[in-house]
Amino acid sequence: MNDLWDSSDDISARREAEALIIDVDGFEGPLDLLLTLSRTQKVDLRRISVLQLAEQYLGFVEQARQLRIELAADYLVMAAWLAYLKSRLLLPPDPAEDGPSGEELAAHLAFQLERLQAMREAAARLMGRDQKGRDFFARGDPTPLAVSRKTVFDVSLLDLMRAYARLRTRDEFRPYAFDRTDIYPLEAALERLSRMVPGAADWTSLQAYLPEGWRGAPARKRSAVASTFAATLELAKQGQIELRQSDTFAPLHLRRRAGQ
Amino acid sequence: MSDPTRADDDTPLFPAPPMAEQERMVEAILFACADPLSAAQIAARLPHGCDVTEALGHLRSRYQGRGVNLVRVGDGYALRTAPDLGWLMQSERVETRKLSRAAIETLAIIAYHQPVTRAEIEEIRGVAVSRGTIDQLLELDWIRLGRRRMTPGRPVTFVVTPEFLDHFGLDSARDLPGLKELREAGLLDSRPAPGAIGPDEDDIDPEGANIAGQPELFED
Amino acid sequence: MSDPTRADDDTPLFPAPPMAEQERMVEAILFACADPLSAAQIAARLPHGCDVTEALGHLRSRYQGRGVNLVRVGDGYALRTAPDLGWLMQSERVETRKLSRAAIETLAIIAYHQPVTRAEIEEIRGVAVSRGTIDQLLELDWIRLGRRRMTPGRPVTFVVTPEFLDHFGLDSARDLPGLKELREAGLLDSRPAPGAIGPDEDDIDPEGANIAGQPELFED
Repeated sequence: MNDLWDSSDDISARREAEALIIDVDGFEGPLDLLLTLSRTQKVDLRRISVLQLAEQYLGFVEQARQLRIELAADYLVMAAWLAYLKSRLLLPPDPAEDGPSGEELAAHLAFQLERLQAMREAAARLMGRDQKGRDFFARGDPTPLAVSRKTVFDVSLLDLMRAYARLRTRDEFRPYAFDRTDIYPLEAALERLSRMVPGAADWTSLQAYLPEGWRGAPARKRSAVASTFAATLELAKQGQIELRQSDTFAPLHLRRRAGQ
Repeated sequence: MSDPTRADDDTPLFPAPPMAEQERMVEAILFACADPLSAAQIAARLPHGCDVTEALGHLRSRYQGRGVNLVRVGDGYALRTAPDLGWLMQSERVETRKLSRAAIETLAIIAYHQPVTRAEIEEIRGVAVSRGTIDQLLELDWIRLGRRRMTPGRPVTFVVTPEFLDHFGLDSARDLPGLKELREAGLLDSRPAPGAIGPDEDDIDPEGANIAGQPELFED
Repeated sequence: MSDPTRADDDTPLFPAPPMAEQERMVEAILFACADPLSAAQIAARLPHGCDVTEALGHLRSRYQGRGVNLVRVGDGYALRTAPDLGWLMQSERVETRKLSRAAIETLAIIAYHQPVTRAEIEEIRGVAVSRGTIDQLLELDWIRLGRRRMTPGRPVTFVVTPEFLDHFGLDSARDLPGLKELREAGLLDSRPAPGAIGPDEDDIDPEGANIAGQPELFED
């Protein structure tokens, strides 16, 4: 009975080995290949014979070479490393040589294989879990969150007061002369004086020609004097009147030009 | 008489699941499905022998008064958020913008001079007031129409609203500071023109009277 | 101490709605949303003073054993159909692109070893990780970039996302199947090859801390 099972195992093992060769492209690197080879030992990965595994791997590479199967470089690097490991495991340790022992290297390889195997199982368990959209489902018709836009205007009481203040004092910035009530315009003086010239046969003080209401308050009088004086200059230039002043700052006199 | 909502149970291979289980199934289907399903469509998904109508009835009462309800949509059924909770699915995105200078000035004039006509606003601003500016202020609920003026053409007037007072933290429009106070607060950088007889108080006071004698401002 | 799941109720303007009403509201919000929402996100939509944690607790028991369940996903909550009823939703099934063996293994390594660098993934698998594999996982939104390692070259690390947890129905990365056993067996240790200069030793946190103390996984 046992023999029967053993022989069938042999067959499946041989088949597996053949499959390994043919499917070499299907391996995810030398570690994956090593993991697959380690299964033929049919022991827990913790009790695996790394030496045997190294031999299996080297045998595989040799077979591949005979079948003229091109192996990727990393498979060959692994083969070289395993050959070295094998020698470290078989030969008595060289006291002169530094570095890790063969056993340490072997233990690490076993750890790597076990870890890879563990990750593979974890991946399988993960994928075996209930998955969203396959085994459980989210709401099929989610209500999108309605976003309403609200505009808030950033305006403070201060802004409001400033705006009002700006408006109410805008006139104060304007240089409009006619807003000022104490100005006697040149045009008015000229017009008034022109009207009075025909009656001015004798020398008369400029003061006499100042308009009513502009002779009292100093500001008003100043303005009236200035405008009237300017008007006399203009009329003198036109040849309508003559001007006379006896001394600097003395009163100014005017009369109609003789012959006019 | 065949009932399309009932899978044919003449010769059931397996007994139908218990009603509680049928209810769970209908619940899951309606939850996951994007569209309302008719009773027949639900039945088609359930094991044979299920009574969709009964399961729907149980489900409907189970969701009665909950945040989610079982509703009939056309000849289908669907789970929907309870109508009174629709506001939870709203989010407001607040955007802060500056108010245009024209709008601020117009608003200020209305606040200080209310009730004020458009023509009066234009006279104070010295430029025309665009319809858009008034509309914007109306929309913000900061101004509203006041009484018509008893003058030729009976122009409408504008007054500020309680919302305006609320926004600007005022108890009443009377609380708005006068020009004199603005000046004292350094908000006016210009000095009064030489010779000008302090127009401030004169200007402001009548407005104060306007507001005081304007009962319509806070009506309704 | 502020509890982000509780709207601040120091000086509530209005009393919080009754708990039954809060539960309805949370139910409606979770029902409307396809993605998990954190307690804080839910609280943000509720009136002030609501106790989201308590409402979620009530809701969870209410949906216990129903066709739809309240599940925890990372630090979020979501309503999902009961896993045993998946077969009813054939037509809702989303066919995901079949993942390559490399992608599945890479995903598992990231989930169990996170945060993990590409070099570490390659060390575990014994083979180079193709750009396409990482891209595919990033595109599925199952992994994302974590913090850079504070080692020469400052390599980026990869961590899994809340979407990963949601997809695989995991409460948190701590609930990955077999995590405890793997850790106890030392299979999540970063064990440098003997003789190799191990720059990794210092910078890889003890793997317990990798996951439990991975704040970036659940941040924001």
